Amino acid sequence: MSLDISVINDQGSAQLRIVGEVDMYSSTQVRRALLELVKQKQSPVIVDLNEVSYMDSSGVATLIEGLQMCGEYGGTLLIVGLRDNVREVFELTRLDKIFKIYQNIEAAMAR
Amino acid sequence: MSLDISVINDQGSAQLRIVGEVDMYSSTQVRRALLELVKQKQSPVIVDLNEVSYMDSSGVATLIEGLQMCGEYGGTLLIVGLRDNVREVFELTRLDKIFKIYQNIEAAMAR
Amino acid sequence: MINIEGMERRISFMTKTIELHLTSDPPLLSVMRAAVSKVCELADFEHMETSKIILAIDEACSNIIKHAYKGKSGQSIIITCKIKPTRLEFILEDEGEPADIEKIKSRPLHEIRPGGLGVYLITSVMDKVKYSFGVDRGNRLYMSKQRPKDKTT
Amino acid sequence: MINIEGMERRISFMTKTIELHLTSDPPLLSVMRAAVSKVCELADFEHMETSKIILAIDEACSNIIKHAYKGKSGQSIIITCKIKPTRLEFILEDEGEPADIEKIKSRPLHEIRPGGLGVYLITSVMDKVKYSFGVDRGNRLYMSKQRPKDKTT
Ligand SMILES: Nc1ncnc2c1ncn2[C@@H]1O[C@H](COP(=O)(O)OP(=O)(O)O)[C@@H](O)[C@H]1O
Ligand SMILES: Nc1ncnc2c1ncn2[C@@H]1O[C@H](COP(=O)(O)OP(=O)(O)O)[C@@H](O)[C@H]1O
Repeated sequence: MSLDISVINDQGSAQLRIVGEVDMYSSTQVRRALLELVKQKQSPVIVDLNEVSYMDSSGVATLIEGLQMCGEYGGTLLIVGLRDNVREVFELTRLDKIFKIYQNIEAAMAR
Repeated sequence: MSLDISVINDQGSAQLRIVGEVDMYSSTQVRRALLELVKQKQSPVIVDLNEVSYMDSSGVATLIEGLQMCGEYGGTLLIVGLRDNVREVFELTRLDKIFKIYQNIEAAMAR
Repeated sequence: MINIEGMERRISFMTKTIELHLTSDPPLLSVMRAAVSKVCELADFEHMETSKIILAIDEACSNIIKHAYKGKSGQSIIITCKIKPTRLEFILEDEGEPADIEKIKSRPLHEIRPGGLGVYLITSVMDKVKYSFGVDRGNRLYMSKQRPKDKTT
Repeated sequence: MINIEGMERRISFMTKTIELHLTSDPPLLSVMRAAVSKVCELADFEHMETSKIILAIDEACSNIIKHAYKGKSGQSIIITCKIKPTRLEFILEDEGEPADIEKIKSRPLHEIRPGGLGVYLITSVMDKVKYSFGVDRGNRLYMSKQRPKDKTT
């Protein structure tokens, strides 16, 4: 029931790839991984949600926290690969306007 | 929750394609479709289970009934496209020895 | 073999009730989501509407765990789903601390900070949302959603 | 945001109980299967074992509908799932007609005819199966299955 999280570090930037359902239980795992990258002052932090089949407000809260922490050291956090139902959560909460969201990793890298 | 069932008639033989979960509720739909083909004395009747994600003993019972009814007019019933978990039901009940099971439609046609 | 053809009736014509009793343990919410997903399918909701309803019930359960039970595990949460002819209803019951109804509200959307979005999501997704907090009777959250029209005939 | 790290405990170390209350309506079995699937995942069963457990519980519920309730819809079926440290238990309860325990048996496998395989599948899949039929207390079916060893540490 827990998430699979993998991190690829690449010359200062980092990709956080999450696989599974992000809810109040599993979002703590995402939070821990994000805190680690923030501590290393990575930028951009690219959060790949391509394999995330579900996300609730605790997942969104975790990403907002990550975005704010990145901002504190002048870094950026990008989101890629939103599935329709996950995109809906961002749209309902108007956070699609706050986050930089890209179709895929390539588009985020080429921004 | 109901099944999608489609029938392709082709010069006496018939393909019955089932999509969904076959349980005590939905197997009545399979039964109705099989009875129709048996009434037409089709042979072989090829039951395509490629898109069947679940089958319980009521589904298996329906197929046994179909096999026996085909046998009464000298016809044959072939099964194709068993997924691992559906194959397991046939193996547990030793019915993998009773039914003629093929990998796919092509293999069944070329038998 | 018993013939069950006679049992087959359109689910639309009578109320079907399904109850799920969980405890306040976050991993169990995945069981709730799987069950609610199938309930929505039975009620003829399509994929995206089903996702939103799952989200609403998940947010409501998460709030019970976080706020009513203050994170204490092993406490009772009862989720009753009623598939009625024209609408789908959910009733959530818990024995946690009753809340002040005035406090049940999300942050304003423009105030960007982590948290504070659950109640907003619940009320956005569902047609009717009604909280009742009782000292003796436990807490109760009623939610309903109109079923898709073209399918309920 | 409330920190729920403290709530995270290995599901393996304490019993988690999930109850599902259905009625004897065949379409509702799809909700049971979805819920049982997630329960099996939480108990660390892998895909094929999970499929077999779902099959066993589905056969047991189908038998309650067909035999204990003789196909009558709207009657109570309670499914209790207990994730214990070393095993997964299911208890099915109904208020239908008590059966003669001697009659609970499948056809011999070599006698090929439609039907008569459910009890065989239940007993093949589960480690322990115990029926008890009571005139006042209702009927009860206990089933248990050892959890995968390498995961329960
Ligand atoms: N079931 C509940 N019991 C008690 N208080 C609740 C409940 N649900 C929501 N609340 C209150 O409503 C507030 C807003 O909830 P919500 O929008 O979900 O955001 P969050 O849970 O992140 O604070 C909570 O902070 C809490 O005070
Ligand atoms: N829950 C039950 N209540 C009463 N009788 C049952 C129950 N489960 C099984 N039986 C009896 O056991 C027999 C064998 O069941 P099963 O192997 O599932 O095959 P089938 O249901 O196709 O007859 C049934 O015919 C029935 O007489």
